[in-house]
Amino acid sequence: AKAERLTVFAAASLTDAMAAVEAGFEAATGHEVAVSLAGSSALARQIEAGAPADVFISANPGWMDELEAAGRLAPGTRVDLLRNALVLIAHGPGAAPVEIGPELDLAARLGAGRLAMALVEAVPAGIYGKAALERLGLWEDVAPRVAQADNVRAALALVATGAAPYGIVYATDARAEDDVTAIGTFPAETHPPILYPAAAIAGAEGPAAAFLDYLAGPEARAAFEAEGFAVVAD
Amino acid sequence: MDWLGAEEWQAVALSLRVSLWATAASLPLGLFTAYALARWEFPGKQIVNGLVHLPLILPPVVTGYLLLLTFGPQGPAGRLLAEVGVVFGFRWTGAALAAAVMAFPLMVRAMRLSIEAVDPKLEAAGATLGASPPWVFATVTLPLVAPGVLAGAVLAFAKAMGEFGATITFVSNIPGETRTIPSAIYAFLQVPGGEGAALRLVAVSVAVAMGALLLSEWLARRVARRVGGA
Amino acid sequence: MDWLGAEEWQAVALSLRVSLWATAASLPLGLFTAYALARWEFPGKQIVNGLVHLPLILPPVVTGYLLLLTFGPQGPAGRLLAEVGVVFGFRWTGAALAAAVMAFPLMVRAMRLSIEAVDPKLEAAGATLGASPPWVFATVTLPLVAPGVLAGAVLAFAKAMGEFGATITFVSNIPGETRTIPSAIYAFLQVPGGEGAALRLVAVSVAVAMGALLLSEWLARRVARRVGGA
Amino acid sequence: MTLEVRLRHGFGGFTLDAGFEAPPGVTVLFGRSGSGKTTIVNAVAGLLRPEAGRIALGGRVLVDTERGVWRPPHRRRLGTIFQEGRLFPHLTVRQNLRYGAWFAPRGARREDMGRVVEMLGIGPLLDRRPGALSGGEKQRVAIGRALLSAPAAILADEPLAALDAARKAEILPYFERLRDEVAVPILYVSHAASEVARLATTVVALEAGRVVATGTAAEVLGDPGVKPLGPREAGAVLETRIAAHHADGLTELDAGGAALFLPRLAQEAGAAVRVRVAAHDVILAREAPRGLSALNVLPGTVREVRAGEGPGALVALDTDAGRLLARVTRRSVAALALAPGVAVHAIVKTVSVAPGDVGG
Amino acid sequence: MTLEVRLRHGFGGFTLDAGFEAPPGVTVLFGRSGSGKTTIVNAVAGLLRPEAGRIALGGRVLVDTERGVWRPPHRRRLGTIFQEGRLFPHLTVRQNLRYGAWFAPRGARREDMGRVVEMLGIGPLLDRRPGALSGGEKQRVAIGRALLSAPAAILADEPLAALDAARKAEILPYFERLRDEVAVPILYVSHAASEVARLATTVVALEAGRVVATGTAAEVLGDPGVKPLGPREAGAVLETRIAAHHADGLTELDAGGAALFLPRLAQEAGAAVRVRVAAHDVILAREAPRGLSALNVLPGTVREVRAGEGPGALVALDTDAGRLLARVTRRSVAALALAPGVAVHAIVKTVSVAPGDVGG
Ligand SMILES: Nc1ncnc2c1ncn2[C@@H]1O[C@H](COP(=O)(O)OP(=O)(O)OP(=O)(O)O)[C@@H](O)[C@H]1O
Ligand SMILES: Nc1ncnc2c1ncn2[C@@H]1O[C@H](COP(=O)(O)OP(=O)(O)OP(=O)(O)O)[C@@H](O)[C@H]1O
Ligand SMILES: [Mg+2]
Ligand SMILES: [Mg+2]
Repeated sequence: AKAERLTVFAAASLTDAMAAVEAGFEAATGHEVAVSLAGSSALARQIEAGAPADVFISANPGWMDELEAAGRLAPGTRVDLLRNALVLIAHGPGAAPVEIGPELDLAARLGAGRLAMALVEAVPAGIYGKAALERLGLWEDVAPRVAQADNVRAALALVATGAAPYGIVYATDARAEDDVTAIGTFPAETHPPILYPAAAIAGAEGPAAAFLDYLAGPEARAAFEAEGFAVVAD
Repeated sequence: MDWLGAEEWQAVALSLRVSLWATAASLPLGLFTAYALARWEFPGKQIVNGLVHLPLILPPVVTGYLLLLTFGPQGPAGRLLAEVGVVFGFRWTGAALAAAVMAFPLMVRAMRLSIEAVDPKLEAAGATLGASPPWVFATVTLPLVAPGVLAGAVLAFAKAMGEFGATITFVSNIPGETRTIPSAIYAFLQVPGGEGAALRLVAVSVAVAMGALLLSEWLARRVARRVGGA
Repeated sequence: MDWLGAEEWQAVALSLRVSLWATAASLPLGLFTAYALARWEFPGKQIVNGLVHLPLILPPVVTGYLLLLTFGPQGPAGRLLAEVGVVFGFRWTGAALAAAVMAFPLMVRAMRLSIEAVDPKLEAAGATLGASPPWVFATVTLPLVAPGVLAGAVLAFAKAMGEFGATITFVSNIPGETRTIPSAIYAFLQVPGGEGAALRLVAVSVAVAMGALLLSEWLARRVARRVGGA
Repeated sequence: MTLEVRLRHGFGGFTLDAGFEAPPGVTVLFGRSGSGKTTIVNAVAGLLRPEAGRIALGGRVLVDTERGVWRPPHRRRLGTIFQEGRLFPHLTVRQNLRYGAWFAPRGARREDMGRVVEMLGIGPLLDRRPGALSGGEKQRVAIGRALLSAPAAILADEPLAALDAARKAEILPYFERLRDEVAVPILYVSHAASEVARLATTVVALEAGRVVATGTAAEVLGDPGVKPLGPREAGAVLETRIAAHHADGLTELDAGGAALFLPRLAQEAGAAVRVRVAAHDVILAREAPRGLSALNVLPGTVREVRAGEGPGALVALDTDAGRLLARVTRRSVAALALAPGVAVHAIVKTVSVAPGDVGG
Repeated sequence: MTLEVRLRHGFGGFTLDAGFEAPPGVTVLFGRSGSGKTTIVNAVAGLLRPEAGRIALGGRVLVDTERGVWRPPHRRRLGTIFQEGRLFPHLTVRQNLRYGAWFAPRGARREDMGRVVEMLGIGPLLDRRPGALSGGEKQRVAIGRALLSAPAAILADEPLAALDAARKAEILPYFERLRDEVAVPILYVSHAASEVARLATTVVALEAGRVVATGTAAEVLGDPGVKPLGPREAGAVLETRIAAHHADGLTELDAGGAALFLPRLAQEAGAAVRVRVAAHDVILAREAPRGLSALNVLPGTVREVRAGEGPGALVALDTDAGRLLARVTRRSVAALALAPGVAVHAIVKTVSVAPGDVGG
């Protein structure tokens, strides 16, 4: 097939993985891929406003639902692509692991410090984190100590710089940061599944389908797993 | 009024407090810096000039991050200031600091342009009448640059009302403490269907800033009329 | 240079192009607006003044969103302009539009302050010598406000180099088309270990903007020396 | 071309309500500080919109508030010399001088730049900027700028006040030449009676915004009732003709048959010359004086003696040369028994006709 | 208190290199436009740092470039009247006038505001702002502002140039009073010989940045070699004493035994009065004239006859009243056979002693 240009809108937390996927797909197919990385909300709104996107990978199923309801997705192309886990992190390397459960003394550990999270009502990582804490019965106690960042990376930075002693972020974020330690993973049943859905946009032509296929393939899986994501098997 | 919830009104009150403090507290330093850049020659002048403009050039997130590293609870300046009881991290004071830093280039530039337009001959006349340099500044320069100071202050206030990136990165978003109007708006815009609430906050924010703007225009016009004659 | 990858250099080139265009293209309108606000009385003046300041007051995300709604592919202005072949949505031109809009209040305010400082008696002298208002503007006002125009332009350029929120919201972050330096920095900061690359881009951005700043200071000084005498 | 001015305008405490006609030649506006001279100049130049009035220049209506006519300043082409200079600080002196020429209509009569520059003594300043000029240098450049703009009329607001006597003496003839050769009307604000006498075709005396006297220089300067003039400024103006130039450097004038001697004048024999004789420079004698260094002795008859407020009196006398005014003390009036009809001799020192008071 | 000034400073094409002493009283700086007068005033006021020089006021060193002394302007307390006014546009006239008093040292001699305001005729302007004042009004306020700042010395740069003759006549006595009563040194820039003669204790004549003559008013004004003066400005200065005030409004002066009559002066009988008699106002006669309106006839002897460039000559004569100068034509020199030793009568019209030329 003739080399075509494909525009992919992807949540910014996928930056590195998408770089690998893009290179692999281009090498494999000869198509040219441009990946626009921004917050899921911004990307979704742009797609609603007629952005020339062919594929959308969201970090927030809610926005994908929104687009689906608005008829902006190519029917039948939506898949849940990736799964992530939520971890409790502490400042500094080599912090002692804890057992995450209803008896976790998180409020006491925080003391006067802050628990860094993403916006608990707006950003998925914050929403999931709040849900998990509520489920564990910890939310009431820690709520006044929560510092909400505009995204997970900013929450991570708060812990990494020591501004906040603890934080709740995705496992993928905690992995590569030397100044934080993931001291526990929230059990998957404490929060809604953390899913990254992908879909082709209505009216997308050419290699969009091929790209979605590639995302489900082994090379992409390797790239995602290298960054700490779990790939949803279908 | 019930078209804004209690939390939103809290954000409005907080934004007002943060912006007013950011403007008021940076005014003296802004004026001093503007004067120094307009009138003095000193080594490193262009470095100071560059530093003043830095927040304009850097993406706000970077500025916020630098503030976090310096003035955060673990930052060198943050720790030092904590000793004397001044805490910026996760406090509304930090939001004010972020807003002030982001607004500083605008404030300084407006004041500097006004100061450069003052005829040094008038200042010299003040000196021959016995006024020492600080007095000349207070009695001649300052009244003549009043429109520029006002312009600088209102620009800074408007910018402070709209500042988001550096603020949330530095002091995050704690309801009642650091959740300013822009932070609240951002949160609303992150969820599908939040546009309505965001719009209401935008309206409040615009109304407040426009009020300040109109007030400043009216004041500047009064000053201009006085200087112009009659 | 190999400490920045090809994609990053692309972002640098794009940022330069976007910022230069944003500055250059908004200069005439900025100057006109500044002149009108400084010298004319007209109905709705305060509304124009408020509109000019709006991008300062609104969180950048909101400005970006409004641009998307207006100038996006489905927006009324966007569709109208598309008819005549001008497309802003998801193009570098849109990034320039966003940067220009965000920088506009700074540019206008600097120019306006300078224009207000020009003695109308000199303009009147020009008129008595036969110069019509446009000629008076070109031969008397404009040369006298050159430092303010420069200041406005360099502020706008610096702001454009740092603009992020409105740009990414309006035209997304498409490599080679709308991925400016700040957007690239944002992407780097969203993943673990991206800080190094982000820092290098910050350095380039700061260097460029500082260069522009120094150049403008040097030019302004030359102009001032000429006006001052000798 | 006549400039007709009729104006009414109020500023807070001050009201201007003046009307006059400025016929071809120089019309001098004369009045105390704050009497409204600059206000009139501004209104004529188009820099002030009067509340009511009409200004016309040779049939071209510049302003008529009743008919709603308003011609903007750049379409009036009035070369204006401002009291405060108003040079363009960003242009060199040369560029300032050339500024008006850029906008002059094609074919307008143009002054020669070199000539003006030389007359004003600003040659060495041409490449400098106004910022560092001295007060007098600035004013000279301002004069040059207005003259070189090919104006249809000239408005000069105290153009020579900042200049020393020698420089004034160099520049005045130029205004005379403009008046005579070029025939542009000149509206000229001045405090100095010598400038008035020398230049004025018409004098308009202002007091507190109102015209208190208008007329020829001779009429107004000879009228002791015109207050702005002060006692030193009264004087008569004689119309004379050059009779001969003598070898010893004197010029003999024919004043209605009587001879008057002056230091050498530049004009040709036969030329008409106006001479102002200040009242305080005339000495009266009952007998013809002898052995006196004063060369000009004019016999005449006292016409009127008007006692002033102080110890002085103003004596008007008719001579062959024309009406003369003499300011003497009341004591002398008594001692010489001066009264209408008495025959006297008026003694005028040659050199007491000030150089500024002789005009062609 | 003497002001000592020694300065060297260059601007591009212009070099100032001047030194003079200004003893108590008024020192008038006299010179053509661009000769460096304002530059000197600025250096004394502390607004210009001279390349080299020393300025001291009564032992207090203001500048000494050799010893590195530099006293900033606000610690000099020199009430400065600028050529261009420089009023504070944001203050009312009243606030402008009071400005200097805020900073005056406690216990400094203060002028009475009401008195100064009245003298300057600025009472109706007090609540206005400078922006809309006329040129002369501005300058009057500037004079008042400097006078009211309780200065240790006054620097006045052409303070009266923008004013009409009548206003000048009102303000000049005030400077005289300052000179005499308050004994602050006054450095006064002026072009007008009458101001010079009336006020000057010392005259410093400048030409192109260099001092070409210094001395008393009598010495410098009587020196026909001083160029900036021009031919009209030569004149002698007589030291006299008031003998009596007469009922007809005349004041009789005793000039070394000879009597001189002037319009009524304000001073008490017995007061010393300096009178300037301009050379062109003196008529010479071989015989004692009779039946003349001129009251002042002084017998004397010709001391020197100096022919000028034109048709004129300057005759110096010794009278009982002192040295007089008379400007006559060469023709008269021949006709009257004027030569050293010849006895003559000098005729001076009462009123030809200009009001500006009489000082206490
Ligand atoms: N800053 C400057 N740079 C260059 N030349 C200057 C500067 N200031 C003054 N001059 C020149 O120095 C000379 C003396 O100027 P100054 O102002 O002292 O003259 P002045 O005697 O006061 O003249 P005027 O009677 O016209 O006011 C002038 O030729 C002027 O152009
Ligand atoms: N814009 C203004 N507002 C109020 N009063 C004004 C304004 N302009 C002038 N005046 C007043 O009007 C009067 C006349 O002013 P004008 O400038 O015409 O005087 P002038 O005759 O030129 O005096 P001078 O010889 O001092 O220059 C003055 O009393 C002045 O204060
Ligand atoms: Mg005037
Ligand atoms: Mg001067």
